[in-house]
Amino acid sequence: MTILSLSKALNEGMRKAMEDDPKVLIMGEDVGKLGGVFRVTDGLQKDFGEDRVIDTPLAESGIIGTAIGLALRGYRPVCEIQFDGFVFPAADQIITQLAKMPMRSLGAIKLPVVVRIPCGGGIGAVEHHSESPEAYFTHTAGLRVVACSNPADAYTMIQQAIRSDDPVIFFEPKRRYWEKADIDTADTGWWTPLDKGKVVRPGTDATLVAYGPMVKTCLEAAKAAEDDGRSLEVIDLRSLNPLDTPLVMDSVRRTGRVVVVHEAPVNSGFGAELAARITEQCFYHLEAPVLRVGGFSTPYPPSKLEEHYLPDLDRVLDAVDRSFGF
Amino acid sequence: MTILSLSKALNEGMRKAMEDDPKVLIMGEDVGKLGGVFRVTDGLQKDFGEDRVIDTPLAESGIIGTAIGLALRGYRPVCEIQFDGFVFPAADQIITQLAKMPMRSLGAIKLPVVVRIPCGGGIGAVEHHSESPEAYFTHTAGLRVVACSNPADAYTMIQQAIRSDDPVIFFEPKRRYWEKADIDTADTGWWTPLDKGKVVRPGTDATLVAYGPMVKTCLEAAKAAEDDGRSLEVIDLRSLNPLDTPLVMDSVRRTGRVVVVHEAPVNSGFGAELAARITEQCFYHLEAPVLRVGGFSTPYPPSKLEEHYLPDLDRVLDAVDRSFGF
Amino acid sequence: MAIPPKLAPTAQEWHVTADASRGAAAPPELVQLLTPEGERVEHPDYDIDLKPEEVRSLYRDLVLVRRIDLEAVALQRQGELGIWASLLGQEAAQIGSGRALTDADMAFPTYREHGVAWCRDVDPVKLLGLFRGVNHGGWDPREHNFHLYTIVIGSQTLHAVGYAMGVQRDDAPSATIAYFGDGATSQGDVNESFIWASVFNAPIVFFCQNNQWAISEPLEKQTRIPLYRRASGFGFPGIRVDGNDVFACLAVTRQALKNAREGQGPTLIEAYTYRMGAHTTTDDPTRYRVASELEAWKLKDPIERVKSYLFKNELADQAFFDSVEAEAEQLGADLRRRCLAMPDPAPLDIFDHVYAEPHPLIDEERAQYAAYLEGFEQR
Amino acid sequence: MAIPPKLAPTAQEWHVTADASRGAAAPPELVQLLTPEGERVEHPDYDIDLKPEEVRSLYRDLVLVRRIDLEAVALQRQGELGIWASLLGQEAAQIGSGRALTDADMAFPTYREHGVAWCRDVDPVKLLGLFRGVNHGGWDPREHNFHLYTIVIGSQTLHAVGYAMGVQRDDAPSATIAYFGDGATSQGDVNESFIWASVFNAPIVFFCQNNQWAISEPLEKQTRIPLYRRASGFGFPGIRVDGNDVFACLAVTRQALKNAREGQGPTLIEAYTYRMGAHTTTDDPTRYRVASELEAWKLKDPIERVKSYLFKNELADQAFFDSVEAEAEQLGADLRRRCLAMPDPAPLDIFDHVYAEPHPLIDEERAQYAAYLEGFEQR
Ligand SMILES: Cc1ncc(C[n+]2csc(CCOP(=O)(O)OP(=O)(O)O)c2C)c(N)n1
Ligand SMILES: Cc1ncc(C[n+]2csc(CCOP(=O)(O)OP(=O)(O)O)c2C)c(N)n1
Ligand SMILES: [Mg+2]
Ligand SMILES: [Mg+2]
Repeated sequence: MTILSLSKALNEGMRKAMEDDPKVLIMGEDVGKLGGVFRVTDGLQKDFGEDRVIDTPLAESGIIGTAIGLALRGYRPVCEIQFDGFVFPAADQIITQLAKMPMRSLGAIKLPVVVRIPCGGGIGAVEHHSESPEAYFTHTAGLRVVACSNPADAYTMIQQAIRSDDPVIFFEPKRRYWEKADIDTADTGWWTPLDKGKVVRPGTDATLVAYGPMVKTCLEAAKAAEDDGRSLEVIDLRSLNPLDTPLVMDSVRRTGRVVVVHEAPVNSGFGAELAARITEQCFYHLEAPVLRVGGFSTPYPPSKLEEHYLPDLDRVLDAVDRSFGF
Repeated sequence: MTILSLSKALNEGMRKAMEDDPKVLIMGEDVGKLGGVFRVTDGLQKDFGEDRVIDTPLAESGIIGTAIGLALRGYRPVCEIQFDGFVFPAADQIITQLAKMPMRSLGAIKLPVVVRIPCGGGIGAVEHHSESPEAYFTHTAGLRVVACSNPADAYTMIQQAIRSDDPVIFFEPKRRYWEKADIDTADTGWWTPLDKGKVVRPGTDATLVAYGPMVKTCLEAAKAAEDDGRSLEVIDLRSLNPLDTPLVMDSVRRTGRVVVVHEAPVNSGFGAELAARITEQCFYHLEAPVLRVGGFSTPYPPSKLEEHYLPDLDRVLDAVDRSFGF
Repeated sequence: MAIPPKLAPTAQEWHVTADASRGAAAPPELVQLLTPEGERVEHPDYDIDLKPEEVRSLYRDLVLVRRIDLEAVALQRQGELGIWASLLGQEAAQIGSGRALTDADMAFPTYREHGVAWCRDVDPVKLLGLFRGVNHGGWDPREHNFHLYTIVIGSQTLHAVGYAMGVQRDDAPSATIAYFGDGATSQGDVNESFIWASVFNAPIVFFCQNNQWAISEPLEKQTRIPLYRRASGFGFPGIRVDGNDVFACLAVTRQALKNAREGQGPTLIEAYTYRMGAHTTTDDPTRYRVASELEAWKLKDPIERVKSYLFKNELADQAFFDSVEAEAEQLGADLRRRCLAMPDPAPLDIFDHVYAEPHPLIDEERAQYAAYLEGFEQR
Repeated sequence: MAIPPKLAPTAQEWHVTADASRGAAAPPELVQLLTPEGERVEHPDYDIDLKPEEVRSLYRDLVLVRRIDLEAVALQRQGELGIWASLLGQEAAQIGSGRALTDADMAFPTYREHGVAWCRDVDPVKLLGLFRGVNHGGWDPREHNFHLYTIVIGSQTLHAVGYAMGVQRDDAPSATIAYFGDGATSQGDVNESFIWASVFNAPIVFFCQNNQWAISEPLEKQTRIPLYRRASGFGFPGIRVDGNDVFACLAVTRQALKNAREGQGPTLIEAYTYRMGAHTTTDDPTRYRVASELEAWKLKDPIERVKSYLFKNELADQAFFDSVEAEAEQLGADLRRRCLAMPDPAPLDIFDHVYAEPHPLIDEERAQYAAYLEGFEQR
């Protein structure tokens, strides 16, 4: 067992993937000597060289576009987008090319490209550094979209993402980068496939559904609720596309109440899909509508206000209360 | 009264706006002499000159980026994106700049920019020419998102969009461009504000919620259902952000059953937001879950298959049946 | 360095028309080896030694791809294709550059490179799939080292550079060529691809067919200087070639590919040509361009000049021309027949190949839709 | 035109290092009017006639903006700012270009143009809002003809060109200047802005502060030729100026702005300078650059050379320098005090200014959140 932070777990996972397969490349802005602004690629260029850990020109469309070309040549590029808010210059390459080229080719082409995106707020950053753009990608057919929430998953999921023959948008909860856990890197949890979620805390009265940074928040909320005598089940989705529908529906059928939590704006956010799908499949099991807790329908605010924008324990529990109030 | 096609109604609406306000500009690829590939800007350059109807270099980010600059200088640019699938190179300028700059400036800046997007399928086109990207924009706070469905609305809504001090993403249902209606251009329907929807066919048994090209499909479905003795109410949302919540909820409370219809993939589509919101607000009025009819979780297929991908009367009625089956 | 003095235009005059050479006169910097009249000319830096059978073979290519194109236009008119992007006028640019490629080289086309596809042995009927609406891309790019058609303007140039970076990493002796149009040069992606190529010294050739128009927009809407000069801003060579001269296109592309393979990095080739037809079959060029321009360019036809050359130098006789003509007719008829015989895709194909690995939502939707369709059949 | 012969590197050698001049030696094409030693030098194309009080005023600007910057760095260290992007080393580039602007000219900055902001009379405390997290942009751009800071690299260059196109349409006698870094030149947007500017002959100056680094990436990761040459690929003049020489920056920018105003279209100015500090306060440059580079650039300090010049030519005495120093101290202390006094925004401010016109969903969320907060207070 080794104690690893989430960022170090990703680093070790990538290192393992690079050792296992010489076709795996890392590319992005400042991923080389600097090791990325969050040090997630720290030391990899030193050990694998400049041909496998590529500091690119400063242009996100170029990063994804050339990664597609490298994948066409048989490589498995892992691209880093420096911050969530800077993925948009690459939107065209991701949405019209990366997602659609395999189908365009009738399966002749596989694009094993991973797009790593540090995401979410809570670190006191300036504008464009705290976004949660997952819904733009869950709506884009052809992509897999996953989010890790803890070091152990980070270590395994990044390797699974790299091994996947599909393009994977890989969200990393940046405010959890420094959280540590004791990991058995020999026993890497491959038994949970990349597209499966996990019940991270069992409960009976209501279900909290979350992913990425909000999993911890939900676990805290569930703990607090326990003192009030409420048993909350917490699901870490891990995969947003595809969704682990059986896991979610099974929980909802047991509890009858659901609160979905994410940082992105609620309006047209991924929580809408969850709420709609849960309601379609569990209509008669629901004691209350699926409630959503998330960002407001505003741009991410200046950091002095982010604690108000970001769902926290209280807002989650408030929603649970409202659910019970139905 | 004049008989106008939807595309001509837009053309006349823009002409009116340009006459009313010398700051209104048209810009885009091929909007000048050609009048746009759908002729929506036909004749405008001839009458208003090359300084007001600007054929731009071939780059969508450039179109939106320079439109923002022109708006900062006091102009009101109306940008044409040639086809729905080509809006993505402009995603960054729309999402990080156009949508957020007014708030960034604490209100000092207004960006009255209209982004016209011919959208949707059904015209037998090749890849990237039949997309319905509305959900990418409804999730982007700071934008207004509207969709017209008929010539009269097209004529009025484009003028309202141009007059709005907020950025407006304006969807035009390309397969309805050639449909005609008798319009009273003197009586322009300003009494329905841009952000209000309309009940376009009253009914009592279930509500069909649609916008843009699917409004006509829903009206046809409602007509067909009448023969089966079912009275379907049809709502044309017109505005997706903001949503005319009172109108929708009032209908749902009366009918208790809802089918939401759009061309975009159901997964994480705008219908998810509608379903989630309706369920939150009308939980006890719903006899069945809100059902969604839309595109599959795949890229838009080759045109020989588009009739299967696009919701049609039968698929809408199938969903209505399923709703009654609950 | 001084800013070059320039007459200040008045505020009304800032619509710059920089390249007034679009008409008949050839611009000065053009590499040409065969005049429109079919005369061989020398060029100090480029020359090519073609055996008679090679010239005949190029001629045959030119005629056959024009025939394929004509047939596709006709098929579209008759409703058998939804749309078609004609290469008429651009045959020499495509055959010249396409024949410069070795088997190991990789090509990234736009949607108009039917001539290059021909050189890459892609069965012409496979080109029709996209335009007939039966698929989005009907061949296996790996089989032909010819990527799928790309519709989103310019995006393939980045794929090409990435591919070339892979070739570098493989230490393979091959080059990559990226095709794009004059309009495409305005896209951010194309300029980013120049930057990547130059910074990584990638083994790539950028082949820009400047056919003078991006749908209705003339070249002046994209640039105020000749396009080949764009490369100088990025630190690699740019060169303008007579795009209607198949010899010159072959020679210049061959050299650029060789340089790329030998580690000398990227080259931008601007093939100066003309789109003789409409942008696509749905376009109406009479709305935006004058007939005289077309007339001037007709005199520069890429096929006629090779024919003249073969004739004048007695490298081919009438029997040869007739046989090529007959072959073209045969090819056209064959293409038509096989187009009509193309099977329509099945409804459930919609769900195929979206992902390489299993995806439960796709499976669910496929099953639901299959059940739905069955329900209909049972009614 | 021949492809320039070049030694073919082996496959391992394609990591090109083109611009090895980043160290001490000044590259040849540089416009310089004041040497690092404070000697005035002549330049055939650029000269400037500055009165003593103008030079003293520039000196004062340089010192004061450095002081503002130092104070902000200190405030960040003490937790009063979340982050700060220091302009250390780039004072001359910013003051030189900023002082070249007339009131009617419009400037579009990145996030580092504190010196330009100073020239545009933006109260320094307003610069801190973004970095302290109390707002995203604290001044009214129209009041100062100085746009808000832009963080998304390069996107402001298109806004600037659009603005300049508006100026053209207004027939107004003013120019627009767009600031960006060396890294930004790789973004599609910046290259598109060059295209727009050139095609529309827009009255704009592109002012690139090449401070040699984009966070940890040296210039070679963005280009293999000097950046000012990029402009030639787009058909407008590019010029490299000593970015640590405030006289030269002033002269060159003034001329470029004048040309723009007079209808001669865009100019790219590359101000060759150096980022003396970290990228931002969260960065650790020791991870990626060597100390000797910094030492070499210290000798080119933009303030020292003006001081030497003033001294040597007896244009200022110690009392003057002392008074500027005192003023700087005062400014620093004042900035600190006013930073600490900045009011925190109120929670419900989140909902303000998202739309210019009423928006029911925003109103609903505001009301709900207000009620939620009230519920807490009542507990
Ligand atoms: C990103 C994008 N924007 C717009 C279009 C629509 N469009 C298709 S072809 C074309 C013109 C392309 O001109 P050019 O690059 O010169 O190529 P040509 O068609 O002349 O071969 C345009 C604007 C597109 N396909 N992709
Ligand atoms: C689109 C985008 N991608 C990435 C970033 C992260 N980032 C911030 S500054 C920077 C480097 C910028 O370098 P340069 O343009 O040289 O300006 P400098 O910071 O040196 O002044 C990067 C990569 C960003 N802000 N925007
Ligand atoms: Mg063209
Ligand atoms: Mg820099």
